[in-house]
Amino acid sequence: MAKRDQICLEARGLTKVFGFGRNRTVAVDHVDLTLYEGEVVSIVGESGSGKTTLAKILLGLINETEGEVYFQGKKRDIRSYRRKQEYWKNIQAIFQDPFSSYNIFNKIDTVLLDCIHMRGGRGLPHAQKVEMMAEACRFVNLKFEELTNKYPFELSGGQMQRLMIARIFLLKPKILVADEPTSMIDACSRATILDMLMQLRNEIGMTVIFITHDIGLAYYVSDTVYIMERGRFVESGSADKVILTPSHPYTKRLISDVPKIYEEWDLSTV
Amino acid sequence: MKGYWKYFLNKLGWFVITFIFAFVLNFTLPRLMPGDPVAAIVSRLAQGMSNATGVQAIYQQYAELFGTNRPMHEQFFIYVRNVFRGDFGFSFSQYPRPVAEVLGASIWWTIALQFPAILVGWIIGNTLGALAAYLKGGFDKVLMPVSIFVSNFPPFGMAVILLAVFGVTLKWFPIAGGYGFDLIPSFSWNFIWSVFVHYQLPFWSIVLIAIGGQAIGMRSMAIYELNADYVKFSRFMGIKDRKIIGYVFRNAMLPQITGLALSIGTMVGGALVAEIVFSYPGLGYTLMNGVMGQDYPLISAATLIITIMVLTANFVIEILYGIIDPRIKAAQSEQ
Amino acid sequence: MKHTLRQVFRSGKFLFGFSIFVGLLLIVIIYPLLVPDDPLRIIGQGTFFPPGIYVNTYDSVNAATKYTLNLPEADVRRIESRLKQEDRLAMREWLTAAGIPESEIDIEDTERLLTLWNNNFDPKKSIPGMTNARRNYFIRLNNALKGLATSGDLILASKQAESGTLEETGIIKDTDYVNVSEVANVRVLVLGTDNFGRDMLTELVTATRVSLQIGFVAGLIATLIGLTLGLLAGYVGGLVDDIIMFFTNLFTVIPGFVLLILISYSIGQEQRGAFTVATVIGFTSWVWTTRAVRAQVVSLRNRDHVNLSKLSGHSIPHIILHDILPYIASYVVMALILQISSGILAEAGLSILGLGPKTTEVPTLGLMMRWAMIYQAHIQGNWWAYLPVLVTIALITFSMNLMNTGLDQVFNPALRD
Amino acid sequence: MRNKLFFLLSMLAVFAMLLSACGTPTPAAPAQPTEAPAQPKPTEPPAQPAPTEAPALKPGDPLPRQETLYFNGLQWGPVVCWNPYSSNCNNAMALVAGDNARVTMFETPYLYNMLDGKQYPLLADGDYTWNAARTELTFKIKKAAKWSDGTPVTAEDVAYTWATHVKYNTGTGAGNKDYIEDIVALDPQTVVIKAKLDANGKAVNPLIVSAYVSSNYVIQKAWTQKLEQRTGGDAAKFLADTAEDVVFSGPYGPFYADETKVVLIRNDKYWGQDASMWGKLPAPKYLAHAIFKDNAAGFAAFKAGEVDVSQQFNANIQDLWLKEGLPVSTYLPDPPYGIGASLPTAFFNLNSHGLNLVAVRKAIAMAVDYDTIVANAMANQSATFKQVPRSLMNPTPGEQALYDHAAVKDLQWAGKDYEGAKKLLDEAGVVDTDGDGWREYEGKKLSYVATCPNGWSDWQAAIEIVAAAGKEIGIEITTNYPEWSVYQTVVTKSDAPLPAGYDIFMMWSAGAGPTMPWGRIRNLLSSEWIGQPSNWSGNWGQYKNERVDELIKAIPNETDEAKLKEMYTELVKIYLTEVPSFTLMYRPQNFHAVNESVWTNFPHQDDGTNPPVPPLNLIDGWSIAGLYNLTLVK
Amino acid sequence: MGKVILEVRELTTKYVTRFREDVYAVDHVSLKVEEGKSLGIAGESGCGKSTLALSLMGYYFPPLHYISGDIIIDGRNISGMKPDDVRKSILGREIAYIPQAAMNALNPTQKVIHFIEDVVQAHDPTKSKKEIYEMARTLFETVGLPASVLQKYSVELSGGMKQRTVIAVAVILGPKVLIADEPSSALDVTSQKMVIKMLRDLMESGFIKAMIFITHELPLLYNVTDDIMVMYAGQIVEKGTAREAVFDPLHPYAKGLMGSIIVPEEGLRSARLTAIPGVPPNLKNPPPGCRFADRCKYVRPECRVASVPMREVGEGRMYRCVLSEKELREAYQNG
Repeated sequence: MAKRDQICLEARGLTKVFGFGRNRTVAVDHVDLTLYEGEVVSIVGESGSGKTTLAKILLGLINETEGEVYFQGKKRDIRSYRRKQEYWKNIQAIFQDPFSSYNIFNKIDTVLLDCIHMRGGRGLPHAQKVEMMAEACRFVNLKFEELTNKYPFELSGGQMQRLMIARIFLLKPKILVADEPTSMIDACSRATILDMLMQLRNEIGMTVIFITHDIGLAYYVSDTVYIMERGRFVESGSADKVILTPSHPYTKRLISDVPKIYEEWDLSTV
Repeated sequence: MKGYWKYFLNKLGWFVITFIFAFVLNFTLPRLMPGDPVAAIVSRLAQGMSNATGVQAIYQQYAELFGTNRPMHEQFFIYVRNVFRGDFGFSFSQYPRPVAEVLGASIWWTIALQFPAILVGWIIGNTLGALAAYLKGGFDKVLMPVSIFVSNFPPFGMAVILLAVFGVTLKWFPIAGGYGFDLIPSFSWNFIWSVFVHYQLPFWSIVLIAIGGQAIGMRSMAIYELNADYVKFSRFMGIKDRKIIGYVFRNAMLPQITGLALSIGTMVGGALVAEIVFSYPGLGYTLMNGVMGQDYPLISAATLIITIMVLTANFVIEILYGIIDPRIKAAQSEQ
Repeated sequence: MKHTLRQVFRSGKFLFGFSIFVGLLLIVIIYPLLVPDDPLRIIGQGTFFPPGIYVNTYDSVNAATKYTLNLPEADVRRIESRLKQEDRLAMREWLTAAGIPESEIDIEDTERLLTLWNNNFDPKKSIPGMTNARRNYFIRLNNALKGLATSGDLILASKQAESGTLEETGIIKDTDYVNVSEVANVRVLVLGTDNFGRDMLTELVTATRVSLQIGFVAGLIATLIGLTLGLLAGYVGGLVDDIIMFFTNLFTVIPGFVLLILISYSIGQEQRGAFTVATVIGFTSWVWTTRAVRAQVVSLRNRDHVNLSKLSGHSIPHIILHDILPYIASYVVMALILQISSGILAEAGLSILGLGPKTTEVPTLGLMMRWAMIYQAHIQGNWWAYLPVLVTIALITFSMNLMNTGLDQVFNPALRD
Repeated sequence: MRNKLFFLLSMLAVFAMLLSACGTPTPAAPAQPTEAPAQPKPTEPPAQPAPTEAPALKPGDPLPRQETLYFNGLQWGPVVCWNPYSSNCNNAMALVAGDNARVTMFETPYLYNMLDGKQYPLLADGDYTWNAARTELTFKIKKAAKWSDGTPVTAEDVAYTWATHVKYNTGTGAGNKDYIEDIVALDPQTVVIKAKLDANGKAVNPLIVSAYVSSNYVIQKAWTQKLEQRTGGDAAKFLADTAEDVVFSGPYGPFYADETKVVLIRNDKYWGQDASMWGKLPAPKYLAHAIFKDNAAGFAAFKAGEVDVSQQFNANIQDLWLKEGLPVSTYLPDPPYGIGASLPTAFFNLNSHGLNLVAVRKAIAMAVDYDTIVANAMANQSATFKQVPRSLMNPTPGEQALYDHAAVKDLQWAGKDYEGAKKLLDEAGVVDTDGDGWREYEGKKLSYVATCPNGWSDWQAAIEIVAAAGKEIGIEITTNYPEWSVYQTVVTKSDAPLPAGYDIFMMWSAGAGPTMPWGRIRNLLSSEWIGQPSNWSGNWGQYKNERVDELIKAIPNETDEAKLKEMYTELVKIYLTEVPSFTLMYRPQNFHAVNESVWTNFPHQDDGTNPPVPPLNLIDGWSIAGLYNLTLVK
Repeated sequence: MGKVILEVRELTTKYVTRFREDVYAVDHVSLKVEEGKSLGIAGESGCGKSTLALSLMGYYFPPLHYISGDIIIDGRNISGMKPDDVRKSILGREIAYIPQAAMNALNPTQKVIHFIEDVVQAHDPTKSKKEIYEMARTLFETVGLPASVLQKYSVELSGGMKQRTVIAVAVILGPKVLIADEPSSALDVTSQKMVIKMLRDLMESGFIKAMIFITHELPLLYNVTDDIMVMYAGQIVEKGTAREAVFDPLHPYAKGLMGSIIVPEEGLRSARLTAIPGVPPNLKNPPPGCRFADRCKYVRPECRVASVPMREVGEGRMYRCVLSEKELREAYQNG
């Protein structure tokens, strides 16, 4: 799947420090990251490892303390809010909690409408907008007619997360940061979400950064896996290599501590 | 513990900065009021005087004495220097009494009236609120609206009603002054009893209003705590309800302690009215008189005392609260 | 939104508070339509007329129809109202002191007592040990008793313009009655009059309106400032946050009411219209709203829907307006309600201290309270001059706090029972 | 630790509740078993039992109710000092020098009696005498007069007091040095006051000179020197000294003072027991004044019998006896209950547009509903203008007799005369030309602001009624109440025109005193105040009339009563015609109500005293005679 | 077959929402746990598994209400007992509960040892503090927790430590049955493993006789428990040994659930995860027939008519479907 030819996003020495003085905590510590176009990359780490912070830096939602990000070969410049808005045409996200991802005061279709507007479709006739939204909904197996005039809380978590994918379908960004998109979803809906994500990736050829604590999930979806511990990447490589033949002790421990069903889960290693 | 010390010093530093700002404000604000305080003093001297130059001379004399003829910043530095020496200057309106003496005479009355009243109001209010949260039903349905209603009487309203009912109509309590009209202060039972009896109406007028607010706050906190996981766990471990209620109330009451600090902050404002209605000697009334008489040194010193009281109360309670509540202590130490 | 509103109106507390509040509002709106009097018009010459129905004496004497009612108890009542038991005892006291043997005095026999009194009472006679107050009492009593014994008719007379002599124009018998509905001038003073001789009820209604307006203005200003600063501090963060929070903390330490007194005094009474007072109150009470809003915004700022909104290309004002404000709207509404009620209380407190709005432009609840207290209504038992005012204040703030508690329970699920 | 805290808190709560539960009514002050002293008539010889040393008050003992006379309404803040040279002591029980000087501690040579307008000797022995040219006033000091330290009061003390006042430029010194050249002691008993002379060799103002003897204290020379020594000649220190050690000659001395009360105790060795003065001691052993925060609290205490003599404005005082049957009485049994002795006055700013017209001024004054002012603002504690027609005089009989009533009858308006006022305006051509309901003068709408200090409730109520009158006659009058500090600064600056917002404004007028009514008339009408940077005297509206100035100058030197009456009548005529200001109400010198539950025989109308004792709280001027008449209620 | 420690028959409970709506979250649930065995309960969020855990305690307080059914612990039916008796003699002694968010299960203002004292004394007031301390220390050391934990407040403990402390406290009285409701879901994998180890040790050492373990994490369940029940919409839909339930589920819902397991093991990358469309029914008014009917690929008309009973296939193996085992297997084969 991975084309591995064109570098899409590159991070060099990315560092994020919160607080100062004695309160100083280094959330992301000199991280280097290279993303190729069309690739699915997982960043795996436990809570507090800094993976979400890293994702937000890549998204430009928080500013890095140090280091550079190169987007499509050029150094990213998002110092003004206007430039950020430009940047966000290329990079998008799906967040962990579908319930808090929506503005509960807005009707569902505004989310999609915003996307059309962002892609320069503000002046399009209404019918065309509706058709675009309906198409996006069809892609994620939702019926647009049933969604219009509904508020987010009238939907299930799975539906909401699917709608998030529909949003990406409309935006067609170069990069998608998926921050634990299935961790709040019931197991039976998880597959649907993942399938749709992968299908979308294939269709628009975007790069996906998958942030997760679930090493199994990372294995399932990604081409490349980065293991993150306390703000640093401790191991990276192709999914098979990292998961099946881990070399770093942390990775090893992480994999051995996850319950399995085919192999023996060794409790004695605690 | 180290983190805690850091927190302590940090807080202390913050309070010091706030204090300095408040000090400047306390100095400046009263002096921004229009009107000429010296003219008011001279007016007292000059009534009935028919000699104009004499009045002018007296005016100059006082303006020089109080330094009101100097520019504001000069006055400020003189003030700061004097305050560092513990000298708050002369009160304009009660010249030649020094401000320290004027305040010294009134502040204890305020403290003696307010602290117990706030404390008792806090305790009764919290007890009632806790009971309302626990017993629910009729008690809650009756008590809550009643306490909301009572606490919504303006402070002076409560004072006036108590005065009219228990003082004027029923004559149970004296209605004016800090002690018997026929007594000379002394350390005797007669005097203490008299102070105590005179204390009742102003005291309860403050307590009654405090109760409502505290009860409402406590009830919310207690309901919130009653839904906490440890309550469920304790129940399933077979611990008696009464004991669990104990946990809940203690935990709910701890955040209420911050309310205490707040009450102290509003103490003087609230006291003012009670002091006036009951002719109770106190800081609020002194301050009010200072404002009316444009007594800058008195206003500055009184507001300074109030600021110090509020700051200290906030500081002490924040520190104390940290010590008695492990949750807060942990949070404070982490900062 | 509709859903929330429905929930809000399902809360008993909110509904109760809301009903009281709407009731007050309706009275404030409807009463002036029914009684369009100037609330500040002085109608009574004298202070604190008690509540009641005031029948014009002139008109009742000259009423077109007179009715004769022979009520047996009328005489007894008449005498009773002018010669009470304590008066009889006092008469005995005076008579005894004047040397009349006690055996001769029968205080139950009105006629004999009066005769005895009229024959013996001499205002100039000094009785040892009698205070001036007591002496005055006996003189008043003596005057009151005049004509009581001779229950004849009263003659109405008018002065002739030229000669100045009196001419009889009518007779009033002690059995004459008039029907109140036929008297030309009858005024019902439900709450009597105040110290200025104004109709308390009319004044109270207007005062309630003005106080509510003051509360609203003060609340709105405080909430607006609090909201703006809170949003700025919370959303922008960094240095802006530090500065705003520093001032917020500073103004927490300097008690608002003290500040309010200083500022109100500085402004001076000539500048203190109701609106100015409201503004001053608003400008000194934004602190808590700022804190609350900031706390909310800080927790919202990093919410995913805000991030998503950014990613959707929305501008910062748009985000604040659409993604932050609606979320804190319920808090802001609650803060507003509290600010309004505390604004009303603050106005009242200021007015009591003589720092309220100009006395004569409009009545406010605080000003009514102030004048009642200056004229010592609470000590003289003129309850109508202060109690209705207090109850009105309490009702307003009570209703608002009830609404607030109701809202709180709807928006804070943990508090629901 | 925590448990202990909670325990402590709950104990406190329980304690407080317990205490409140047994917070039963205060036991009434225990009746004193002491024998009430016999109550001598003022004319009777001293029947006072020989002053035995009363047992000292033990700590915690209440002041014996039957030996204490309680006041209110005089002292509104804590006593600051006892220094008779200072004007800042805020010591209303001991230190109020003036026309009706307070003579509890410090004494004046003479006592002024506002009821008959005469000065009666106190420290002085017999009446004072003028020399033929009326340039020197001589009086003698009583031989019996003694200071509290036992030394005699001498003429030297009087002379030194004056010298000190001048030296330290005190209020007394500054106020009198334009009229008094010097005070000298001829011998230990004889004092001569030398008047300042004008160019013609006549006294500048003999009236003020003769007022000096009843308005200013005599202070001990020895003590004054001690004070000078202590303060080293520094005027500020001299005047700021608290003078705890002061020597006095009066019947009372300091006993106790704090934030809530001030108590004086009788000096049982008071020289006035001498037959040459009172022949006995005043009845109360203690004079106590509780310091209340406002009228309401003071009134409540008065009502409860905790105050015997009330000098505060108590609205509806009659309810106390009519409705509540309390043993309360006033000087007069019926409204106005007291003797009016000052004329709170509304001044016109003669520079305001239209107010330079007499017609406008008079029309406004005529339209005002004075009956409502009297009934509402003063709660009927003022004579109405029907009872006492307006003039420049107090309602006291002495002053009323000074002008020819019949001659000015047509000028005295009674108020609420809307038609008359409108007619006056119409005739003057001040009419509503543009049909907006308001009258115009020279094309400009008549619109005025009426003002008085904020918080002065009776004045505010009166100003309201003035404003209401304007509406009736087509002149717009709005009201405005600045804070006192602003008001006084503005009004007293007579060297500049009054700023906008002060068109009609209220100020006081002088009360009763030995220079009255001349002094009052001077204050109201004299142009000499115009141009003063700090004018506390009067004529704030800046009225100027040469004839008036002439008359004011002439009166002090006029001794012929018929001529005086003529001159006063002329002044009243001018005043009522030109209306530079107008009286809104009569106000007593002191509000005087007494609660007779402990003491009685207070002065009241027709109480048989001769000379009559005025209703001035029994401590001012001649009213102190009342203290010797008090008896206990049985 | 071992001795049955816990037997539940047709247990039905409901909880009442604050809008006074009844939610039948546990609907005629029956189960048995033998000595030394552990039973896992799996299901989606909202299927009633947590309510079941609470219902099993036999001690009900609002909003949970008991309707019918029996709970028999070691031969003793506790559903008819008075609540106070249950509290005294059952809770903590016979059956213990570890709440879902164990992080907050400890009173934040109480040291661990004081809570243990309260727990022990609630059942045996005669025990002295010293005895209790000894008892607790021994237990803590046995389960591998430092005794110093006893003197700490919960805020001073890490998440994993807190969780293990809660478990230790829960078993302090040596209950026969332990009900663990998602005890590890908020922990990182390592802490999770420690918690699981601790539970396993407690079982193996016989300290507790039986355990019910509730979680939505199937791989975990598979590794912890002997038997697994799958719950759907308040009902049990499948029961079998852990291996059967995971690798050979019969009920279509269980089949779907098991098809969605993700583990970092070889072959996963090429596996195709199953997905079940739709959402579970609203338990306020559940459908009359099979509750899974709306989401089931193999739904037939009869499914919607009446409630579907459990079918028993082999020892302890049950499922709830109108289709026979054979029909189901055929259907699965055909996809």
